[in-house]
Amino acid sequence: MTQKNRIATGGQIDRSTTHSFTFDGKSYQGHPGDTLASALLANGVRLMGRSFKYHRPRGPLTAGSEEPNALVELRDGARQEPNTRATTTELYDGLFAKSQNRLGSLKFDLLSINDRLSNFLTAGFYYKTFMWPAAFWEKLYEPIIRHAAGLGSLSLKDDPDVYDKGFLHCDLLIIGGGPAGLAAALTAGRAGCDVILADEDFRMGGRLNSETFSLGDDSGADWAAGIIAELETLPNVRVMSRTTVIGAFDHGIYGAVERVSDHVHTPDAGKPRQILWRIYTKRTVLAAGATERPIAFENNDRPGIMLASALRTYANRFSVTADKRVAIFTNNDDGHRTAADLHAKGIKIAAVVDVRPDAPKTYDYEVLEGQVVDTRGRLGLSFVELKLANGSTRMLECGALGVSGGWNPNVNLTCHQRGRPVWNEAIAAFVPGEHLPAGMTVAGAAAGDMSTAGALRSGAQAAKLAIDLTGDIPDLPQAEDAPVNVKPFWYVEGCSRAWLDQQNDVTVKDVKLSHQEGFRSVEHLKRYTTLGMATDQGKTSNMGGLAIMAELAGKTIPEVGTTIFRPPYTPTAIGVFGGRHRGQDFHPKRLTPSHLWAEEQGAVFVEVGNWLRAQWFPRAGETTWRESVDREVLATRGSVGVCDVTTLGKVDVQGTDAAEFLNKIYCNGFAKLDVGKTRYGLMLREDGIAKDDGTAARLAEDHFVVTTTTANALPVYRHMEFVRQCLFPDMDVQLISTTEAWAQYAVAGPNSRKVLEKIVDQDISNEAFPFMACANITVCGGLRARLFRISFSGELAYEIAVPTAYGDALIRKIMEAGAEYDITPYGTEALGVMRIEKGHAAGNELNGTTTAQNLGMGRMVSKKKDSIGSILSEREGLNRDDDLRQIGIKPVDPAASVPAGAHLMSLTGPVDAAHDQGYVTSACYSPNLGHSIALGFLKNGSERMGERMRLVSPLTKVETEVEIVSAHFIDPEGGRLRA
Amino acid sequence: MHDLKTITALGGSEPRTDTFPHITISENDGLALASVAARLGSEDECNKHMQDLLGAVPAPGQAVLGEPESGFWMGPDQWMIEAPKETHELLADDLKDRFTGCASVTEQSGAWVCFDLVGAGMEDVTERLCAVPIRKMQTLEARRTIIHQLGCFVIRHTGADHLRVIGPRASAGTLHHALMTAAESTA
Amino acid sequence: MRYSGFKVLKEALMGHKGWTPAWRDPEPQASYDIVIIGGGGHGLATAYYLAKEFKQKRIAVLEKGWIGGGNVGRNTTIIRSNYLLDGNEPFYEFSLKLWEGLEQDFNYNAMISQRGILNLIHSDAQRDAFVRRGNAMILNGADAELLTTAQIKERYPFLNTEDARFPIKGGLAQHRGGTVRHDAVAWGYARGADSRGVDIIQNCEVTGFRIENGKCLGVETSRGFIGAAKVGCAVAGSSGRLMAKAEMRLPIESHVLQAFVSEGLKPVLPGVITFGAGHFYVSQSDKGGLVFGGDIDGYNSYAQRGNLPVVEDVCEGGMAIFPAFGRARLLRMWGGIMDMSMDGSPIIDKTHIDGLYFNGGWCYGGFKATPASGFCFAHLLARDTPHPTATAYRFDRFEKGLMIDEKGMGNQPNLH
Amino acid sequence: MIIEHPLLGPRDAAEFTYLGDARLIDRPDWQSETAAHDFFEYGYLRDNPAGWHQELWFHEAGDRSWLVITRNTVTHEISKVELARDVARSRGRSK
Repeated sequence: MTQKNRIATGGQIDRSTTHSFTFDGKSYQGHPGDTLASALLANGVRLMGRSFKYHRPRGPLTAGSEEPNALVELRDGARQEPNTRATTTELYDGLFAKSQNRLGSLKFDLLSINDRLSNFLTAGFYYKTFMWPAAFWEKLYEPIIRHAAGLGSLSLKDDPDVYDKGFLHCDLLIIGGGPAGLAAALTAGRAGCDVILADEDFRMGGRLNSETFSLGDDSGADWAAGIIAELETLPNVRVMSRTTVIGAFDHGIYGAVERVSDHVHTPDAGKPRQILWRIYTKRTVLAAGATERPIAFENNDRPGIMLASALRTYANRFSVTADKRVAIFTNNDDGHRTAADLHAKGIKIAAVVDVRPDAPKTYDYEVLEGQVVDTRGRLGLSFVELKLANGSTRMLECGALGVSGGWNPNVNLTCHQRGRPVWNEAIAAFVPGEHLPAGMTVAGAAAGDMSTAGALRSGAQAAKLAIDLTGDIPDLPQAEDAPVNVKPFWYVEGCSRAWLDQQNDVTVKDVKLSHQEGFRSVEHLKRYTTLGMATDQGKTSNMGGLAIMAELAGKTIPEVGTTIFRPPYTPTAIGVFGGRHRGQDFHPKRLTPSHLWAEEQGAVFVEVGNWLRAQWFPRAGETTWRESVDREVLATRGSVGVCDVTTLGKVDVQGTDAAEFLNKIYCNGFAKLDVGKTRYGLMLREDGIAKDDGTAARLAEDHFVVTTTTANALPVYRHMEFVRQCLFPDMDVQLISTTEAWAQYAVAGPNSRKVLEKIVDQDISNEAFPFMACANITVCGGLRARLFRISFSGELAYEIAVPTAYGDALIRKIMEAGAEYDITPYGTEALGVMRIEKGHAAGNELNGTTTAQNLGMGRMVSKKKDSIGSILSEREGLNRDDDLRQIGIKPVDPAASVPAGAHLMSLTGPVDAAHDQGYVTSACYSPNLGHSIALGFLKNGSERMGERMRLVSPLTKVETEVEIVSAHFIDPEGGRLRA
Repeated sequence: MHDLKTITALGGSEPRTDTFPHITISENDGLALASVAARLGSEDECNKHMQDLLGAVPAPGQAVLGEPESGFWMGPDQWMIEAPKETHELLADDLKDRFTGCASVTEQSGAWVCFDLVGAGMEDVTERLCAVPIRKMQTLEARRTIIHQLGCFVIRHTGADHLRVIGPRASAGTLHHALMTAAESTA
Repeated sequence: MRYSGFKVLKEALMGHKGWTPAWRDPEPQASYDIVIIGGGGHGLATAYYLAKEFKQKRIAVLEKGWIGGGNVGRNTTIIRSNYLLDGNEPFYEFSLKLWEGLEQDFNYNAMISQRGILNLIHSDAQRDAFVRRGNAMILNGADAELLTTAQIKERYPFLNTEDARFPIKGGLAQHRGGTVRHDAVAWGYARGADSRGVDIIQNCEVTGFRIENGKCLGVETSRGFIGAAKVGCAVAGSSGRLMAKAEMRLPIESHVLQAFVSEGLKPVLPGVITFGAGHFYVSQSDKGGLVFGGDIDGYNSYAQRGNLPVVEDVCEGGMAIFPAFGRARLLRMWGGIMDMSMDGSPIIDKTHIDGLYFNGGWCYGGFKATPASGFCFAHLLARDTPHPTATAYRFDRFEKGLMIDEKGMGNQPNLH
Repeated sequence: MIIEHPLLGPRDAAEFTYLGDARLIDRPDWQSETAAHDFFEYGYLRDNPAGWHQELWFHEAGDRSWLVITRNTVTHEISKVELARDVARSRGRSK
């Protein structure tokens, strides 16, 4: 295997080491410092991909992240990574890549038939056809289009790599490590400023690595390496190569992706593939350089036709030439540099074709005034056809053509907020305009300062300005300071199949058609033709399209509009935005104090928000969850059960105005609640709809403990702080959440008192500690605890709380004390069954659309005081005669189920939305009653007890006759609570 | 005396320690915690007691280390006081006595898990966890911030390479996992 | 000009010389019978139906910039009618039915693709709510199907069901839901309206209303005064600032919603899928890009861009259910301005000013509503009575307490 | 976004939860004769300006202060950040 196009000496590659790699199953060799593209070119491979629509053969156009063509599927197995730019993929030993978007082999792609049909497949053709017959779009046309479209393939295996996120802070962020960025970093770094210097390349230096001219006495690359070495010794400077700043967000926040492991075969154990850094900076110097733009001419997309600067990069940095015979087509002086550099390396320059009459001349090779009008070569360039200024035509044999249409400053990040670039006639390109992201200065070629000396100067000055440096900027080396000499020239007249957007196959013809059909604004052009919508985001194509549209419209380019850029700067792995939040780590887990113990019992857990709660506790021999739940319910109602209820939100409310404060947040009254008593509270939103419910226990005159539902703990706390700080700022009330501070267990059932009497140190007889009592107590001989005699199950019940660290010990103690009563742990399912049996509303009923009236608690809304929501709860629409009311539902046939989500219809009459009477909110099987029961809402429901109705669930194909009953299925008088 | 034994936030009978070359992550199970919030109109009196207790009133974003109690600012007119659990199991009760009438005191010992991150890699690890400007943070700066979606306090302790992370106890496992992965990433 | 496969064939052979502009570029006239403000999907659809279905004449659509440049060209292209409440479901089902015949109706291939939409279920309470919703859909004549996890897994084998923080317990599918090529909707309506005589006037910004004695006489614009017997406003996220010119305060806030697209990929996702325990939904475009989104940024904004936390939040949701997407790359992100209403449902109503009509409050769901919104607004403008499917979309529902609150979040727009 | 907290300095807006227009501080008098209409306007109508907007943010992952932030809804620029409690008092709210 030879690297036939490797230049004998020079370049920033390590020839002492050889890397082997495979592309489309064939083995090749390259060196450290190569990209996949440079290594393939070195091996004489120009054909690397196929275009999107016409499946035209394609090779690299560029040597950087703006690459539209040389996209490959990198790596294999679960790490397969589609659409990877060969031009930025750092070569490593064992690299594996395949070409993509082809049917058959890369050389014989069957879908290249599309190229033959291109006359039918013009811009927007699909909007005009495929409409008949109507059903055929989805059955026939769309599947064909979908399968032909797309580029690379995902493996559809879970991404095996991990991604990190991180946060960095600095005074000055410098984006781009070319001459401007390095001068800026040197200036700010030496001044002691906290600097981050980020560059997307694996080698800092930017164009300095691609050029041959010197900086002072050094080559550009050596100078850059020296500066980097100095910067790396400065503790206040963080040099980040392989780091792309992807977006400029509000107030000096930048997103940056560091590719930690993409240049190795597999990340080291525990190490991320990439890191998403959120960089907070006061000031930014954008030194992102510029991108060369092509010229459109007939068949300008063959492998071997590249940007002139890319040919130079391959030769100077990677020591590679795309072919032994190279031609140049240019409208500016920079194109000639490529010819000179390649010539100096012994590459044959077939000719330099310049559109300008005054092009610089040389004796080293032919310089012709004229244009490239067409090209030849099936899978790679072999000839270019010239039309010279003197009117003659000529065929030129060459395997590579460098094209230079001038340079576009990389203004991308200046546009991420409100900035819109402005036209600069001198360099015939857009430069940064007004409304830059706050704190941003642009330097170097990104600002339109195209010479090396200019970049150094403006970089240093930008840094000086950014950090308010009063002293001098560092001495900068002598460097080339050539002016930009460019004649705007966008496309060769008469060309048609001349590519603007090489990836999306948008040609000059398409832009003309777009204009002809009235799609003339930049946005319409882009959307109609798909120009600039490919993975390169139009970095090399937008300007050409814009220029042609301007010409067609008889306007100047800035009159037609500008192209703006959106984040990310280059396409970015979705995985890195996800960071560690994957799989089980997607959201944090919250474990209850009895979790370890419940695990020991074999509990089945369920997600409730971020909490994991025991759902039921299966016992040996139980084969269905219902068996376990029924047993838990019966045991609790029959003797005693215990359930971890720590997850309910708890808020400590203290202060002399605490009671008055509760009066505001609850619709019912709290001012007169006695110390040592607990009361149910219903909280409304200001719009009069029920927000949450819970209890407030008055532990002292100026101290309440408020509970919320599990789901609403945070929003309710936020709301309470709003009421305290924003509405009643002079109330003496202090709030703090204590949800996790206390392990709290419900002990319920007729024997609950007997169990707790063995644990609680105080008298908890019915007389001493009646229903709704609360107190600070001690347990087990002195541990501080709280006891509340409240009940969700409808049984004699208590909730007992100890500091969380003791929660594990307490549940074990309760189980021990309850052993003689066969105390049964129960989970959320049994809890749910018992609350439905008791008719207590929960999340399914408090669904954000229900009022106190709907819940049958209308009378609780006190009209004698000001409370949140009381006024708007009086609106007519919330107080209609046929309002929904909470009701109970039982099936007429005891064996039938009453599914939640089913709708209530009259026994006879149509079943449709117009005749909908209500719906089932919660349903369960009641082991106490021996049949299914449900809670629901029914129009005017409180007046319809005993009515027979049809319960329909067409979705689950259920229809059952039911009877409307009271929601209180068990102990409606509440005798058990007070026992 | 009662015979109930505590378990640590990570669920062990003893606190857990994980050692890496560049950092040690220790579960600190030895803290008693209580919050103190000044009553409206009694701020001066509360501050005076706070001054007596800690030697200084922690300013916004700051901690004050004292013996045996230390404290940090949680919010306007609100502080968290920490003390060794061994000697101050009843910290909240003690503080209630001290701040009677001028502050609301709430026991917080059970609500939190504490991890001490010590080692040369502390700053690198912290940068992978949360948005605090760790390299610029001064000793005894205390911030509430977000780590893996969890609201946590991070306090830069007196040792140059010591960060204390106080997070919600119920999510101790998640928080610990986040600390461990950040440590592995930066090792 | 009528588009057809034959026409494309003919033009291809004739060098594409015969194509004419898809719509004219007329100068504004001094007055019209009906002026629609806003050349987005809703405004253009309104004009189209006014001309086609309600036989109105002398209609103009005024657009500040270029037609289709607002939310119709910046959304995630999903159509569906999986609503719960009586005020909404018939309207969205009407809309879906209009989508189903739209391409033939306006002779433009908008690539309406009824590939199905699936909402994942992660808890029993969520299942209860989705069953209720699925039933409401069926009772309103729409389609719905409750799928098991196994059925879902069959269609999406790479869905993370093994290591899920929030297990997938099924899903509610609407098979008639799907996607549409969004830009083509604006262009198709524009072309259809234009061919029926509607003047589409681009680069014409409305700077004020001329209101005398409680009656709107027309609009002041950057291209002069344009008189109108009736003025209909359909400017979505710009509703607040437009109606302020008529001294109206609205039950609407403007918020930014971000959307995302990946690089082109060979087909992996057959339909639209919505993660019920995180903020993430995704489909794959015909071109191959994964088109996805999540929650709004959550603060009032007129900037068509968002911030990083939401980008991360959305991608975290994506990685939670599709860990195979980790190596696909996000290509582009953008923002649209959402007219978030106080109950999450829209308004199609007369204002208190005679001759001034309003259409807005679409939140982040306006795209799917485009045909019905246009039809119903045209109905209101032409006949001065609401269309039967849009009777609940009134201004006064908030003062009367007749909110249409699908999510149950109350009067906080950023939670809808 | 970065919010310059009046007590704590610059903080990432990701630590905050947004509520909306700071007019929500101006809760009407429940005993006024026009209370029903006042509460409707308070609860439902918004200026929704394209430009400077005073709005309420809660420092949820921070010190639990409600803040009134003056922010431009077009540029996202923030010109002023105040403790909502101070603003509420200055607008005459008390108990």
